[in-house]
Amino acid sequence: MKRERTSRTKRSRTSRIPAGVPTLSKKDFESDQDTRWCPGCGDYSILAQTQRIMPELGIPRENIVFISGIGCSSRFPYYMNTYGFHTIHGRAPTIASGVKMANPNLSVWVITGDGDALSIGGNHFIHMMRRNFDLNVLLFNNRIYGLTKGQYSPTSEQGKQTYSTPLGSLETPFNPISLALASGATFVARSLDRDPDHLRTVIKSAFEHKGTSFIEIYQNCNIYNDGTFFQYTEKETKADNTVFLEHSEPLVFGAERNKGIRLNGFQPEVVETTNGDYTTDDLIVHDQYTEDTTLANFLAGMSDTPDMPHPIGIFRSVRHPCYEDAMTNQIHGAKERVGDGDLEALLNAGETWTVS
Amino acid sequence: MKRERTSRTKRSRTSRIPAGVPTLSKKDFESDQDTRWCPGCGDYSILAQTQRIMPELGIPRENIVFISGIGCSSRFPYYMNTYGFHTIHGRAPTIASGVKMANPNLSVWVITGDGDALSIGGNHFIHMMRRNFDLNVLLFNNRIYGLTKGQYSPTSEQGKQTYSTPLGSLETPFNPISLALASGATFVARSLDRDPDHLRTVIKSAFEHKGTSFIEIYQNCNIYNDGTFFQYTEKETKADNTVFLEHSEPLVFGAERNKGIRLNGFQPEVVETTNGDYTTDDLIVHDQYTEDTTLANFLAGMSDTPDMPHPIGIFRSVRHPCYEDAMTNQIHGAKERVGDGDLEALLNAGETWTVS
Amino acid sequence: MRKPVEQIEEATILFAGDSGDGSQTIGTQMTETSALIGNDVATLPDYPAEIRAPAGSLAGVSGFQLHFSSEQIHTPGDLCDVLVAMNPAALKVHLHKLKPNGILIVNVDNFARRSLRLAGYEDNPLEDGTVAKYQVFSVELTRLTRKALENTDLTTREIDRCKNFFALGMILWLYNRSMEYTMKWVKTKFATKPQYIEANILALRAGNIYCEATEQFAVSYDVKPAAFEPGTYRNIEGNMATVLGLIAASHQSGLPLVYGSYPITPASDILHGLAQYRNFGVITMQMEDEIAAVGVAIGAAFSGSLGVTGSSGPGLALKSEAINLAMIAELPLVVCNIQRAGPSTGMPTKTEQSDLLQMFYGRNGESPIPIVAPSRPFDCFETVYEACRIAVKYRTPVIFLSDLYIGMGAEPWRIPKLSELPEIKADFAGREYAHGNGFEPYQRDPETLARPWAKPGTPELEHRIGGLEKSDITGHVSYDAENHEKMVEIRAEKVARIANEIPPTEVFGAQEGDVLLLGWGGTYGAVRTAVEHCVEDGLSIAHVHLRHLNPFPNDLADILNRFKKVLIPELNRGQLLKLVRSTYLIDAIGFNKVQGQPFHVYELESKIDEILKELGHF
Amino acid sequence: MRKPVEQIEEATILFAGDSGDGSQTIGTQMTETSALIGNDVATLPDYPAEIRAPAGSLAGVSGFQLHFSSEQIHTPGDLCDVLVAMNPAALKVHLHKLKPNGILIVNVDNFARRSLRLAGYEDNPLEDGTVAKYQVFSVELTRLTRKALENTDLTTREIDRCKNFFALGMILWLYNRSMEYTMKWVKTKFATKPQYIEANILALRAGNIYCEATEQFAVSYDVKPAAFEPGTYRNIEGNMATVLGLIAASHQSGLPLVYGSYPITPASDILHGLAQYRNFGVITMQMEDEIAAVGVAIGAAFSGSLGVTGSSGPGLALKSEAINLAMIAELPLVVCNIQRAGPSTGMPTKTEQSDLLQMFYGRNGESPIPIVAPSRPFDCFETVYEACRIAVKYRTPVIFLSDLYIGMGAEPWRIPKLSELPEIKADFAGREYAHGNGFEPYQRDPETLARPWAKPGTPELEHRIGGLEKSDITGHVSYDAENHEKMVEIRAEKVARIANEIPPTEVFGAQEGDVLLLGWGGTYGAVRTAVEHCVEDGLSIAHVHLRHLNPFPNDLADILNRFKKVLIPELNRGQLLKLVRSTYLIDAIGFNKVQGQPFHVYELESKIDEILKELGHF
Ligand SMILES: Cc1ncc(C[n+]2csc(CCOP(=O)(O)OP(=O)(O)O)c2C)c(N)n1
Ligand SMILES: Cc1ncc(C[n+]2csc(CCOP(=O)(O)OP(=O)(O)O)c2C)c(N)n1
Ligand code: SF4
Ligand code: SF4
Ligand SMILES: [Mg+2]
Ligand SMILES: [Mg+2]
Repeated sequence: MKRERTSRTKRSRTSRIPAGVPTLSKKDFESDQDTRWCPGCGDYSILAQTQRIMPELGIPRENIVFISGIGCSSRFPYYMNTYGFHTIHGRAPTIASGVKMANPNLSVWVITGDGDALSIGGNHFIHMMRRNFDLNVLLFNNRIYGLTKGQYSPTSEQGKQTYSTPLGSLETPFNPISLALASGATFVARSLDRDPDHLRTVIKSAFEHKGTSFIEIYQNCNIYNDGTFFQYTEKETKADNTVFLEHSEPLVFGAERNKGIRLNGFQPEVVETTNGDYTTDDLIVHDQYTEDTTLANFLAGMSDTPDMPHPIGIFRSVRHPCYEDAMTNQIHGAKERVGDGDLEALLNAGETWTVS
Repeated sequence: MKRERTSRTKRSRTSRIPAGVPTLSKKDFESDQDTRWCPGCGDYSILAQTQRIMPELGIPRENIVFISGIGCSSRFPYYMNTYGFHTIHGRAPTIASGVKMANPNLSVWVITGDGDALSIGGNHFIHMMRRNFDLNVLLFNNRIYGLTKGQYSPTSEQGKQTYSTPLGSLETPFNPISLALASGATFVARSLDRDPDHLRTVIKSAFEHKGTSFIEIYQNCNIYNDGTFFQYTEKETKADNTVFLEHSEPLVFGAERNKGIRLNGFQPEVVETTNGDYTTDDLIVHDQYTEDTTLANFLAGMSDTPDMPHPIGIFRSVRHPCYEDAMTNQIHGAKERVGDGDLEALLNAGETWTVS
Repeated sequence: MRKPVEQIEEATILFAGDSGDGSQTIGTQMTETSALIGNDVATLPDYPAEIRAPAGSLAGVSGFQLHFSSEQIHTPGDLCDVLVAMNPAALKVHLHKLKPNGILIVNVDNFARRSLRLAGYEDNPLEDGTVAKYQVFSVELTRLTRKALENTDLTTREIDRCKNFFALGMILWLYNRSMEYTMKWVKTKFATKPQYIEANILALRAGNIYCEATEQFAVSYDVKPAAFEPGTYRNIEGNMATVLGLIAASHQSGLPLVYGSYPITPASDILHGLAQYRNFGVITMQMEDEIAAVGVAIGAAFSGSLGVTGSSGPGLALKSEAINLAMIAELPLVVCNIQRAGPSTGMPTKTEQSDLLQMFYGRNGESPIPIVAPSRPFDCFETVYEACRIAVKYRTPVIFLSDLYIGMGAEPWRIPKLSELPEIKADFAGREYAHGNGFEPYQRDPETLARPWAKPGTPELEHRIGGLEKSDITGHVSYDAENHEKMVEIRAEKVARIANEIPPTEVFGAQEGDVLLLGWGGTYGAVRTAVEHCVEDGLSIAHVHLRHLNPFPNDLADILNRFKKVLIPELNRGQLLKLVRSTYLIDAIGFNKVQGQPFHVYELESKIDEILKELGHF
Repeated sequence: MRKPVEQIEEATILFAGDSGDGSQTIGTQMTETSALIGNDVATLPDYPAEIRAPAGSLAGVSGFQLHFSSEQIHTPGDLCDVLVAMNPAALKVHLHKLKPNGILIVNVDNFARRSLRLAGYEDNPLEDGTVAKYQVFSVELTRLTRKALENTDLTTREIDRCKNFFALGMILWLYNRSMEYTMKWVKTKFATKPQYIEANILALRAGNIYCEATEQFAVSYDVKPAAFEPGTYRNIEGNMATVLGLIAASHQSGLPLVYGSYPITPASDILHGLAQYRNFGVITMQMEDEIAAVGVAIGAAFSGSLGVTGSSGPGLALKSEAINLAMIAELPLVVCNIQRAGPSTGMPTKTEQSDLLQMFYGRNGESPIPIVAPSRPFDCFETVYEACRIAVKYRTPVIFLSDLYIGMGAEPWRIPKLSELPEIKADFAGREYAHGNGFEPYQRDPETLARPWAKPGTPELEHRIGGLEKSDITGHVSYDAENHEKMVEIRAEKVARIANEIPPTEVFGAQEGDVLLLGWGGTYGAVRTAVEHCVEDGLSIAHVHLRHLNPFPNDLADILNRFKKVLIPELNRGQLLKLVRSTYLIDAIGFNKVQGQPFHVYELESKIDEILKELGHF
């Protein structure tokens, strides 16, 4: 199959609201259920931004489906006034794939947590990426199991002390961005619960991308892992610890925007752009549309590298064929080649004989 | 936990054969069972090389354990005259981890196939990588399900026609090397069933690496996927389609060894080193011991890139703490801190009262 | 000179050889030829466990057993009249299945010392008395085939591959069958390789002429057509009948079929079969594991398709958590389990019926799920169709519990007219379901207790479902104690009510009396044959074969009580037995075999005799 | 002036409030205080389903029920003598559990309009007659606590967090209990935060003095120590007793413990508990999912450790394929299932017994596995120890089938001496097992039928095992028909023989007669109490509570036959009932409740009455 180069334009089959029909508001996307997260939980913000952006997508409410696994984050569908399915732990990608395959006109959203997606659901996660259904995946990464009351998760830092690891966890954490890229993901991004504007923009880009769109959202669990991402989300430290990715722009960051990332052979380094040694021209320029994954992988690796800022934004956005379209093509192709299925003929196919 | 930089030296706890004890031969590692693979299957070569290298490892036979899942390749343990466990589909990594954790003195080998490791077992595969038990993993990649008679696998090329996909498969295949790297693998290599010398060398390096050592082995299934790797394994085409990785050496390849890989920004390119434009000094120099994964990722990506040779050899080999050692440390630490567990005291801990 | 022809009622032939010897091919040819002239046929292939075990080894023997008759038959036969053994290993593995004085055809060219040793023979069995009690025909199959094909351009290896057709030529002669069907088949099969057409036909003819010309067989046999109900027939394997049943259900209901699966013996053929019918809109998805496979089927069901998943025992274990989700979410889902011999990986190429209780109870909590089981290869069509009908009508997962024996077996099938197929109505909820207090996803149909199927895309019916307990009617998450008990009861009652639709149970043989054999699944053929024999002998014996295992038919209690003894033959250690004993509190007894093999008719007959003796007969 | 003290036998107190209100803390304090003075106690916490539901909401109510007595008791009590409701939501959720004329203490400061609305009250229940039939004590808990702590440096928010200790002070006064234990506890707990020590003690004292000084309660009560068997006691929760039982089994057998798990309510506490004991060499591995969790336990067992895994129903579904592998490989493995209310995700914070048949049958093929179930919190210790003993001795997976009710409940436990613990002998095969024809991994112990446990690292015993059927004695892969049947039978027989070791079944109450209540698992307390009452009333009623569910004790058949009626009370729709009916063919009847709640004693008593009436009594 040939791959197209960019995903700048969306050619989704998801049906749009016809012109003239009154547009919806955030309220229309709020269900009648009480939200049941701890006060102060980062999930609230993600819910609010999702509800706010929905009207802008132009999709009739009935064509939107939210599918989740199990976890605090996975209660999300109950609060959206759309179709929803709160399934079982780790399996949302499979059920969402079935929903999308059966009806490609639906706008399908997968809501998952770091445990749900990367622990029990790790396999479905990576296979979902390589299948490239036109799904939107929001991973609420709070680096902890919230619902089961605070065990370490696959994104918890090594040495994490939790109820299940009183002396510290032993595993190297996963980097969800790297894993998604290695699995062939076509749209990979990261955003923050505490940056509503950025979050909305990224959710919208994810929606507009045709293919599986994956967003890792740094989310604060103020009960079991409070402040795990504060250095990236709070005003005082955010600018120095994050670099916002913009297509075609050099990697500049810092409160004074005087720092940047340069490539030295295969080794990245942080440089000053105002002390004379380097200018922004020496910096790596982001290209989210390139097919080659070397840059995206490199950016992903930054968050595992001490002293490097964490990239926030869209790492990669390329256009590959979607599973559901390829399947639909096979069906159309087969119908054209051998004609619409004729059940009577099928049952009577092969060698038959008649007794009278 | 601090990471050590290289894995050049092995400091394994696996017990060695004491000096003076007669050394073993290949025959000692052959079990009394008839091998039941199709005549001509690539599995035979891998078995033979493994049996040949075993005596060189210096491990008493009783300390060696082969654990497999299900698949043609997974019958392997039956043919090794060591301890063995032919488990269930996809789960060998979990059982092997338990074996190693319970007895770190054993030399534990995981035998798996592309379906076993990357389809049903994908999640255990990636988690095994990040745990970094001192295990050796041989993945027999034949890009097909052999045992179930020829369905496409997660490494089959897109568009593959098989019994289950008469009109062609739809998914982008996994690149096992990329996936292992993204999961934090500390030793990642690729070898060929039809290059016995290379295969033995890599198996030995894997053994010597302390941590999870992963080898993808291109394996021919002459019944259901004959020739899928011939361009990389057969004399006529091998030199032009592969590049053998050697630490500290530039990436040179080709029958005349006049081609090389150069980095152009983040984009790799194949160049001629004899027509005057470039010399071997312009080429990427392999560094298997670097902690940063950008180079290894880039090399991994080459096999997904048309017109690039497939790298064969060791992509990465770095020394990180092993799970079983960290656990053992926790145990020793706890014993030192609070003393050896005293059951009587434990049962009587907390508030107690006595009735007489 | 044409030798005398003897009329016989039936015959059983077993073709056996190395995997590469083509026994399956010639077995199928003989089957089709017999079916086309109107015999009733039943077949059973027996594949080796390994893909391609070492040539000539015992593990590499591949067999195909064919039973054909001028009467109605139900099994591929207990023992054989003819055994074609292409090598010593085939002889070793199958000789015990040949009737005393049966015809044994061997390729004597293959009985060299090395081959004998591979098969574990010290001495040549053709010479040491091993085959003394049979009519032995030692044919130089290899040499004769090479001779017949010496003027072709083929290599010796290619020529040797044709020797199965030489053997087929002999068998066709022996049973007075025309070579026409096979010639036609060869022409289609090798359309692009004309040299093979010629070669195989030459070999076929050579085998035929060899019998005609030499003094090999003293007589040949003739098996007349059987009396079949009027209709159009074809020969069909169970798994293929399952494929057609699913497509038919999709077609008749108008629900697109989405089949999620992960390959596993012996269920893979359903995936392969369905994958060929994209032009019927059939979507097949080979997923990363069994959980993902059932997951896509559940997603598809939620979206308004006919979601189906298929596997075998170990795969079912993995799917159980997700099936439970479909149960509590009350979504239609069809789950095919093609049973094989367990436990664990067990013996994947052997048959068994030992997953019945797993299907009943293998999920946490109270999780009632309807179960239907086909009784014979062609019955897979109707039974899986019934599974779809129940799933759609009652909005519930339904288990279609087939097994390797019927999945891979074949027999003639009277092809139904479309008008004969029961209605499957996918009555999706529409806008009219949205009332004042919004849509109520757990408001039920008063008769079936099915909840509305409101698929995404329907305006005003937006709602949320999931695996947490739900409040009656509103479908909100509920931890309320009474509500939970109520929902548990409703889900049980919904399944129980299916019994009201089950047609009256057919009692074959005595309508009351001494012994009732109560069977299910793939034992049908053997049990029915045994009971037929008993009935012919005037004994007071009956046979009931259950298609519906959950719920049981309403009339079953009454039927069971009409007999002195209830005997439940099963290829397990007594699973239906446990259910019947606890449900009806009768002292039913089991007759069990757990050998990876179907029952032989004689085994059942002697068990019946034993019981009759205990009852004081004889 | 000290008010009059009334001697009573027992009391039940329910502390309830918002999750943040500290009901669990003060409940535990009152429990420990009562246990230490020698009462028998039984408790049941009731956590909300959400981590932290909105403050004041019904979903956020957290409760702790405590029953203490001067007699032996078995349950946390049906109805309560005292309800402490810290807010309107707590009142709404729990009021129906208060006995008529019971003591209701409410924090009246929390009964403002907004809080009432959050709890779904239109009007103030303290004023509209809702609480008319109780002794209501409307205490300004918030204001009084603030007052008592006004001279501390704490913020108002911090002060408000101490009001549970004010309430505790009141309760301690009401039951004439010393504050000493709690003061000691506060000092340890807040060792690093002295300001909290002072504050909590101030609040505690204030509550106590408030009762002493005001005319709140007319009397106070005294519950004398209960008569306990001599010994040293502690209070223990079921899951903690499980933790200790596992460590004890590891210690006594000398087998290192490897516990593989994936968090799930209500099993996670076992993981958390065990993780604290690295100094016992305990290895806990939180794995990526339940399959990996059982996988490491199986690997550890193969390697010669005590492999244990634990989960709840949905996790058990996922583990079933691997458990089956351990079964056919005949490796020791202990599988803990802490049941919760199903099906599917169900109601994760509620109790149920509905996984019994899943544990029996939830695996493909014939897969017999021993099952033991604890009956009460402290019994988890002995029962899980017994599970380990069977696993090691018979080389088989064993299921330890606990439930949320006993896992989270607590009661006093007589701490055993190490010498009282049964022997667990891990007799690994050594070199002497290697004979002429090599090591035979399926050569069995003639008595137990256990195969040798030859762990890697043992010279000369190299061998291969796996999930394919294995040949008797040699352990080679085998597709042989008779061998398969034989192995299936051996595996069943091995489990059946465990019954020979089960001690005689204790029949409580009548030794023969009218009604036998046959129970298992967490219903022990309610059933035993009901039967005790009947026996006191002179009725011919008995109670048998099964620890061993597979196999059943050998003497069970005889016992069942000694009673006119067998009643099987279960928190499911009749699962043991099905097994008993099919095994013993008796018309046992079920008494079932599927509400996520334990039985009340009165429910059982009225069911017994009903049966006695049917039997013609009364
Ligand atoms: C099969 C199964 N195993 C385990 C659980 C218990 N469980 C529920 S949610 C969860 C992890 C939640 O973590 P995460 O996905 O990070 O979500 P969060 O609560 O942090 O949003 C676990 C272990 C379950 N519900 N089902
Ligand atoms: C739970 C389960 N699902 C499915 C199967 C069937 N099965 C056995 S091996 C296999 C795939 C084998 O492919 P691969 O791992 O590539 O091994 P190969 O045979 O090619 O060496 C499958 C699907 C099984 N044994 N168990
Ligand atoms: S536990 Fe953490 S993630 Fe869960 S709702 Fe509370 S704050 Fe949010
Ligand atoms: S099917 Fe393929 S992989 Fe399997 S044994 Fe045969 S050749 Fe080897
Ligand atoms: Mg989380
Ligand atoms: Mg493969």
